Amino acid sequence: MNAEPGKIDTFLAIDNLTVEYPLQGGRKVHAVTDFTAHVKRGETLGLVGESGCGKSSAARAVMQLPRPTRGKVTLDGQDLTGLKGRALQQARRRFQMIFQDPIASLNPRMNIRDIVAAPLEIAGIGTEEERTQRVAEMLEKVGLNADQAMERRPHEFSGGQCQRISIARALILEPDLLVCDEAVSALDVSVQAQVLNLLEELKKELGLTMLFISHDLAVVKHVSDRVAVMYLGRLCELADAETIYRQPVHPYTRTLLDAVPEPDPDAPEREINLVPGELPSPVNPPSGCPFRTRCPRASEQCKAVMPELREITRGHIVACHHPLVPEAG
Amino acid sequence: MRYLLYRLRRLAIVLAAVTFVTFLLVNVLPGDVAYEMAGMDSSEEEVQEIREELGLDRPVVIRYFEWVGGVFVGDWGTSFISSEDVWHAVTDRFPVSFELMLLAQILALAMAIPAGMASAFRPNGRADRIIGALAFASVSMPSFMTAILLIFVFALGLGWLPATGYEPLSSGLWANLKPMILPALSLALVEWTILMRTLRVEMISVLQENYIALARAKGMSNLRILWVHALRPSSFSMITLLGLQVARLLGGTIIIEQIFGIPGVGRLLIHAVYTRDFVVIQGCVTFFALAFVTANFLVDIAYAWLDPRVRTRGSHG
Amino acid sequence: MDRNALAIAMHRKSRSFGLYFWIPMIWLIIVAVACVFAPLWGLPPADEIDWAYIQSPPVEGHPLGTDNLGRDLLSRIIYGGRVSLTVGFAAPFIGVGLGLILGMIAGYYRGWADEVIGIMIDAWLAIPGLVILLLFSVVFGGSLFMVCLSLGLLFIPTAARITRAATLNYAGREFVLAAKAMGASDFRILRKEVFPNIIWPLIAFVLIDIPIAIVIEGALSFLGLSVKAPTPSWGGIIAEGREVLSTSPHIALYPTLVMFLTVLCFNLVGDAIRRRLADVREGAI
Amino acid sequence: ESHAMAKKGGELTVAIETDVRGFGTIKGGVLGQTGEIVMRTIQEPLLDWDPETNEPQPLLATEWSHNDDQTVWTFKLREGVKFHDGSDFDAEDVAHHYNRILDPENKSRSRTFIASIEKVEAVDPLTVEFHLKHPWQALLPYLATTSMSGPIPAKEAVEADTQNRSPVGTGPFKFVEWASGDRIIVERNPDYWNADEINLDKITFRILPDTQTRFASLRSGEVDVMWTDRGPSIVEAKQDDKLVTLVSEGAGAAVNLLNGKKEPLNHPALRKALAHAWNQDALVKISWQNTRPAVEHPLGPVKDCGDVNYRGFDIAKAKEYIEEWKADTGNTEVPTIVMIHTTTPRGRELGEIYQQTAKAAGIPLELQPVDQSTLVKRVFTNDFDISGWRIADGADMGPQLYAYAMPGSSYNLTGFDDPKLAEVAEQMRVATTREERLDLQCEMVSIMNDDGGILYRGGGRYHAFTTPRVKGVPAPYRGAVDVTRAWIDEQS
Amino acid sequence: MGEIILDVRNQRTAFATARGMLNAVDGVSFTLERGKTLGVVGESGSGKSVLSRSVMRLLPGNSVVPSDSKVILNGKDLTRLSETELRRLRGPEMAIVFQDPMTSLNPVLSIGKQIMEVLMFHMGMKKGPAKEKAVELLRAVGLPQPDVRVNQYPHQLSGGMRQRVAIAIAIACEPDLLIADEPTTALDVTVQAEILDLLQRMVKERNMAMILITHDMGVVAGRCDEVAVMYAGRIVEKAPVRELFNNTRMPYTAALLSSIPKVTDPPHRKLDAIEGRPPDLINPPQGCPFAPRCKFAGPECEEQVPPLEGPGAHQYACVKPLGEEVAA
Ligand SMILES: Nc1ncnc2c1ncn2[C@@H]1O[C@H](COP(=O)(O)OP(=O)(O)OP(=O)(O)O)[C@@H](O)[C@H]1O
Ligand SMILES: Nc1ncnc2c1ncn2[C@@H]1O[C@H](COP(=O)(O)OP(=O)(O)OP(=O)(O)O)[C@@H](O)[C@H]1O
Ligand SMILES: [Mg+2]
Ligand SMILES: [Mg+2]
Repeated sequence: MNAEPGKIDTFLAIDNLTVEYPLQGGRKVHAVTDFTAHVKRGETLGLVGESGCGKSSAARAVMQLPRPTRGKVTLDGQDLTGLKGRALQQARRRFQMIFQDPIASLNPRMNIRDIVAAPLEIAGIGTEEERTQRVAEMLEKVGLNADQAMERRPHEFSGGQCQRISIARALILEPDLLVCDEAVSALDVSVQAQVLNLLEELKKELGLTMLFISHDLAVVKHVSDRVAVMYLGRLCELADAETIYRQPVHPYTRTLLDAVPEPDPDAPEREINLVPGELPSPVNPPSGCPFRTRCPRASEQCKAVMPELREITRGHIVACHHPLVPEAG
Repeated sequence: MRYLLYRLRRLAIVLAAVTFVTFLLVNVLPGDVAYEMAGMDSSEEEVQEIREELGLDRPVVIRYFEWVGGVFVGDWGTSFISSEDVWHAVTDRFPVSFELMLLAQILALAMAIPAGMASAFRPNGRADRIIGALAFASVSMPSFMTAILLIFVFALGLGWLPATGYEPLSSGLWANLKPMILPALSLALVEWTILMRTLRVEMISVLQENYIALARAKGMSNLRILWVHALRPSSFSMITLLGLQVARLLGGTIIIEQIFGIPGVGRLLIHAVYTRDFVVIQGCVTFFALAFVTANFLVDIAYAWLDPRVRTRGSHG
Repeated sequence: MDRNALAIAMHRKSRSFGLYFWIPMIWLIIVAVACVFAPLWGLPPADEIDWAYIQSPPVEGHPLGTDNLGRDLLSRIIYGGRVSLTVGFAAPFIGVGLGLILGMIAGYYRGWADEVIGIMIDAWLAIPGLVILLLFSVVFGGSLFMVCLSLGLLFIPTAARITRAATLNYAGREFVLAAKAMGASDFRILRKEVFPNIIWPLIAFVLIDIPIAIVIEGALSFLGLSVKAPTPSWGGIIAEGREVLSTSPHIALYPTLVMFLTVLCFNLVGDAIRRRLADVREGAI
Repeated sequence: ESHAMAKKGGELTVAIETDVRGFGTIKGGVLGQTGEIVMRTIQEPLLDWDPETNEPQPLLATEWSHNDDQTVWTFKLREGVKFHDGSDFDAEDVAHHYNRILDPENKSRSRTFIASIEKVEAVDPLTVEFHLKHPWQALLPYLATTSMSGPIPAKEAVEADTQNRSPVGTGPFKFVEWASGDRIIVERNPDYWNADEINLDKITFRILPDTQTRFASLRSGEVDVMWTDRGPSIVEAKQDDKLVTLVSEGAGAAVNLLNGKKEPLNHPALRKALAHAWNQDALVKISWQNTRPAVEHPLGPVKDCGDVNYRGFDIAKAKEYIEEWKADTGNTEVPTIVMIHTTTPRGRELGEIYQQTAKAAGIPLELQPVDQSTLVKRVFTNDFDISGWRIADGADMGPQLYAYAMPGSSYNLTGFDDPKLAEVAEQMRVATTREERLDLQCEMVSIMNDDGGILYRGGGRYHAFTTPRVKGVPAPYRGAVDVTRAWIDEQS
Repeated sequence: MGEIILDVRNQRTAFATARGMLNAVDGVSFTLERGKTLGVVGESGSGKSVLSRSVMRLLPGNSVVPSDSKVILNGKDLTRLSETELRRLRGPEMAIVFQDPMTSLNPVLSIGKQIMEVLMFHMGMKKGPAKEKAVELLRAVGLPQPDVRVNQYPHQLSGGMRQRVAIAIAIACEPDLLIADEPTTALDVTVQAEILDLLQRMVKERNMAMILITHDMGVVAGRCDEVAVMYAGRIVEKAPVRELFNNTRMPYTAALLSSIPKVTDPPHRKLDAIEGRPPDLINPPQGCPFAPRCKFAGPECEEQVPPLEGPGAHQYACVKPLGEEVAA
């Protein structure tokens, strides 16, 4: 890899992550292929891409749920992919996850206290009372009234409140890394804003490092320091948030951005530059560049050679043979 | 294809397991066929001799493998009691039981499908409640009582149908069907309920699907929506159940055949159990298992027919 | 706005326990009390022959008459109910208990455990239930415990399948994934995350099975393969009564009626509870 | 109804209780009442037995004589009789049949009872000689039996090993088809030596094990003839004026065996107590609904034995014997005695009734339902205290009584060990007149009754029912219904 | 003024639930002209879908609609028609496209059958011509290889293709009114753009009227003539699209707009979240339903439900509309 940001302050290193799911008949779904990204302590890395491009698979591989097929995940110098049994269980305290469906990620049969206290209980921390105390603090921190919430069950809460509970549960062990897989996608805009604000606050307060996954470019931009764009299991482009939105160099990133409808009737009409056709299947990804089948700039080279990741400006990584040259000015 | 091979391999293992378990079970039955064969008027020594002659004194596992070996060359053994060839004994009677079960299933389906649809159309409506009450009443009656009542009413009382008996198909279709109606009905009256309720539950949820709303929005009539749009996607659980029910029906036929004097495998089996006729028990159970396994294989095929998602699997990534 | 009130009322009715629940429940309570406290009613012993009244229709001292052997029919029905109710409750619980364990293992661990359990279940299903019962009762026959156990075994496959499907469903849910992410052990996940969720469909299943177990026990008695003489059981009394159906119809009729009503009531009550459970499961209540 | 009125033609359906195991002399084992009904139509024995006069009649044998010490009997066979396969019936067939049964190697289940025959010789095609070990009055009755040893099969079919499932005989009907568990069909044998007497074209025997089913079939007209021994059905059928009832008396008895070879019933006082605690009348009334007689011996109506020491139901006496037992053994409590019975309703009833009466006498009985084959095994292996049992009906009860009574006989199930009894039994066996033989049988029964090891629970009486259109069916003889001469009268 | 195709007057739809009556749509009125698109936006549960189904008269059994609600389509009052008469209108006069393309097609019928069915029922076509027409329709909605696809089943198509099929079904009988209920919510942004373009093209080409339901302000901004904002079962603001965005009067609309993260915003900007959550429709608060969450609410807001009114085409239901406090 020629693109390796300064190693010293890398907190989470994802190297050549590959996730494959076996199918019947010996075929495989290539959900994630050779994904590499390094995240600094306290930084938020956004991950965007269309449905099925492997975002969740990548997130779960980072969480070791299950372990990736290949590749390495290093958290604060500790190689997670190498850990086993109790060691992994111990290490899990340091990285936690929030899921997409706020209701489904809470056990409907448990009350809120037990849900939020579960990580403490599993880790064997504190007495019953101490745990309850911690839970109460945590609930208050995510903006819920602990007295009212503790004994109730998840279905008595709205989606936004459930997501707050999830966040409380994820943060109760004071992890260093928080992986959010579509954490706000299921929420209404008004509530989504509440949760996004909460995440931002907590991140600052607790010094969290985050991997933030969403298909919504605007949301990702809102919380991320840097953004990675995925297509068909591969990384296309990675740069800091400002840059990638202002000046995308991968044709796919460009298309995505153009397709976002803006809540402004006076916004100029934008053409989406896509060769019509279907999203290829991750079972048989196209040869060469995976995007070439829909890319208006595709050439013979794209068909033959898989583009390497390269750093075109400092910290701006792209995998494309024909990147959009940044316009002057 | 690969899936088919997997299924077949699994079927083979299941059959092996079934036959072995039965073999074991049958061999721990107290009392033994040697006494049955020797009869009341023979001595203990004579019995022992018979036992040796039949090879009953050798280890079960060895006898099992001998039996399996025999089955593969078409030798299912010979009844200890009637010295009838087991393959013939079972295949003679199986079609009778099969016809009974098939008829029962058809009757049960004929009751369950319209009733289930009527119920699901307006859950908790009047039709649903009436059908529900009928359904509960009919499962609450053990099939042997239903059978006795049916005989009393339709055979002895009204004289519409024969009380008992069996006519082979060679005597004509109606002659064959006539004595089968009451027994099949006794079985169906118990079976239809669970089919109906399964269909009802699944159809209620299917009727809430978007594609049903779309069909309504297209202006399709209720009848067409129920039959064309909702029935097929609602019948998967019911079809699975049809397969599973084969096991229950096979059990049910044992009593029903007894009451209606139908010469099916059920009667053969119960007689064999009473007389410790190992080979026949073994043959019957093997056949039952084969029937069950085949029925469930057919269910798989029915799935493919009902659900294009299964049918066209593989034709698309 | 009449219609609204009506609509609400109808909706309420379908959600709360109405007459459809309470009338059958009352019958079941009567039957249960009658059976459980049978020795308190001063009935003649169920096996005592009244030589003066053989196959008698209802007379003084025998409110429901006597059976073939001149035993008090009421007493026999009540004592018979003890057998039916015991089997009706014990068998499904045994079956569901065992099925639960198998199903959870298969559904949670998948892979070869699933395969092996699947084959066991298929094989067990492929032997018709009555055949299993027949063989069991001939081998071990006679005791109430064995009847419960062998009948219970019949419920394993379905219970295991239901459990497996439910486990599969819940094991893929995000809250299970969340528990894994917290480092929870498999045992904890099964016990705390999966079990509380799948127990409801299984309870619903037990409710369906109670009447079924009663009916099957009846069939076994009918074939003379249930509890041993002189312990009465409903199916047994019916089988005996069947012989004299045209001369003394009451002998078969009363137990049939009691059995029918009881099974029907179990079905109705079970259904009502199941609806409630469905509400609970949907989180509506 | 005389045969003059008989109408030719027609088909008859007969309901039988169980499937036949087979018709082969060796493989088929014991025919049973059901098998005999079918067998009668296909094969014939040498002699016919007239139930009225209780004398033998010619059938395949036309005349017979014996030497002075009654050890060699010579039979002349009927001329021109052919088997269904066309072969001639001759002395060879008879000799082959009997010698096969008598050969111990073949383990024929009929051997025990005719073991007094030493050998059978064909003198010429129409003459056959029976050589006996000793004078034996039971020979003629046994030659007339329609159970397995009586009817003569074709030697060729026996040797070809086809006799068991497609029997060939000389009988009025030819075997057509046997659908196991369902039906056996026979059709008229046009070449029958007495073809004039045969009216029906075809008989279908339908196998309907369940009594209610059989009965329902008879009432709804699907079958024309049925046999049953179930009390309630008999009572009901007798009351039904749309059915014709046929009754006959027979020998044999249903019994309870008390195991005198084993604690605690090896004590005679306890056996006697149990004998007095047994209420035959109640069982006959309740279980048989008086469709069978209560009996004091199994010899049937052919003999009035007078007083045979029968121990009747008498709780007081039972209690006396218990006291005697207690005094004798020093025990204060009667131990629980296990009674095995079959899982059938009849078996259950038997146990339940005995349990109640024994309880009244202070004897605790525990019931253990087992199925038929377990019961047989346990009785033979001495693993029981009390068990239900049956002494089969026979044209002559001698051989059975002998087997039950002799010490050392495998059939001495109750453990009789009385030298007097053994002596009488030996005398009975070689008695030279029927009268003497029967007297000795009565004497045997008295000794056995006094011991209390065998308790009767109903003697032999047989019921069969037909629809009114069926004519020419005699009362069932020893349980077997003879439909060979039946005819159909559609007018009634 | 174009020809008025749809006139909804005081539509109220309530559901009988265990807890009581739930007023999902509460007095909604609007008109729609031929060739125009009305955007309906609102948060989840605000009654958008119920409104669309009320217009189609496709309501579930536990719904209650008072008799003073009227839906007039092409001059016919749908509330007065029998089920059979309605059935004849569904398809030829009004059609709907549902939100989730994955579940709105019948999985066991080929897509050809599902299109032909409408043609055969409403247009009395025979099988052959119906099939030809189906292929033609599939081509019109931009489905590649329509003659092959026509025999395929929904699971063999991607989400975007399924939505195209749903649109083909909707336009098969050339309806006058097309309702698209969140047609792109389940789709990726690139596909969303294509589908919206397609819908827009169809409406233009066939001169239909369309109601485009969405929760995405961005979607309505580009593609509607007029926008109605729903909150708690009511329309709280309705205006021509530019007017609505540029001159927002209703505080709810404004709050909604500002709580949306935008790609043009800088990262880590704090969003203006609306605190609290939408009201319980069974026990709605007194007065303006938005009042409990509204920054500007005063005691007068709780007095009564403000009616939807305003000058000209811009109407709003607020007693303290934005842009007026300065004047006051
Ligand atoms: N357990 C699995 N077995 C087989 N294939 C899987 C499995 N999980 C995911 N996939 C496939 O892997 C690919 C990537 O899936 P993934 O869930 O990571 O995508 P995603 O980007 O998160 O999509 P979405 O936005 O829809 O959540 C998809 O094609 C998906 O179908
Ligand atoms: N059949 C029904 N029974 C009871 N309540 C219902 C029913 N259908 C809808 N509702 C309720 O009506 C209200 C409006 O629902 P509706 O589906 O119209 O919302 P929506 O605006 O379309 O939301 P979304 O954006 O989630 O589709 C909701 O509170 C919903 O719970
Ligand atoms: Mg995902
Ligand atoms: Mg909606």
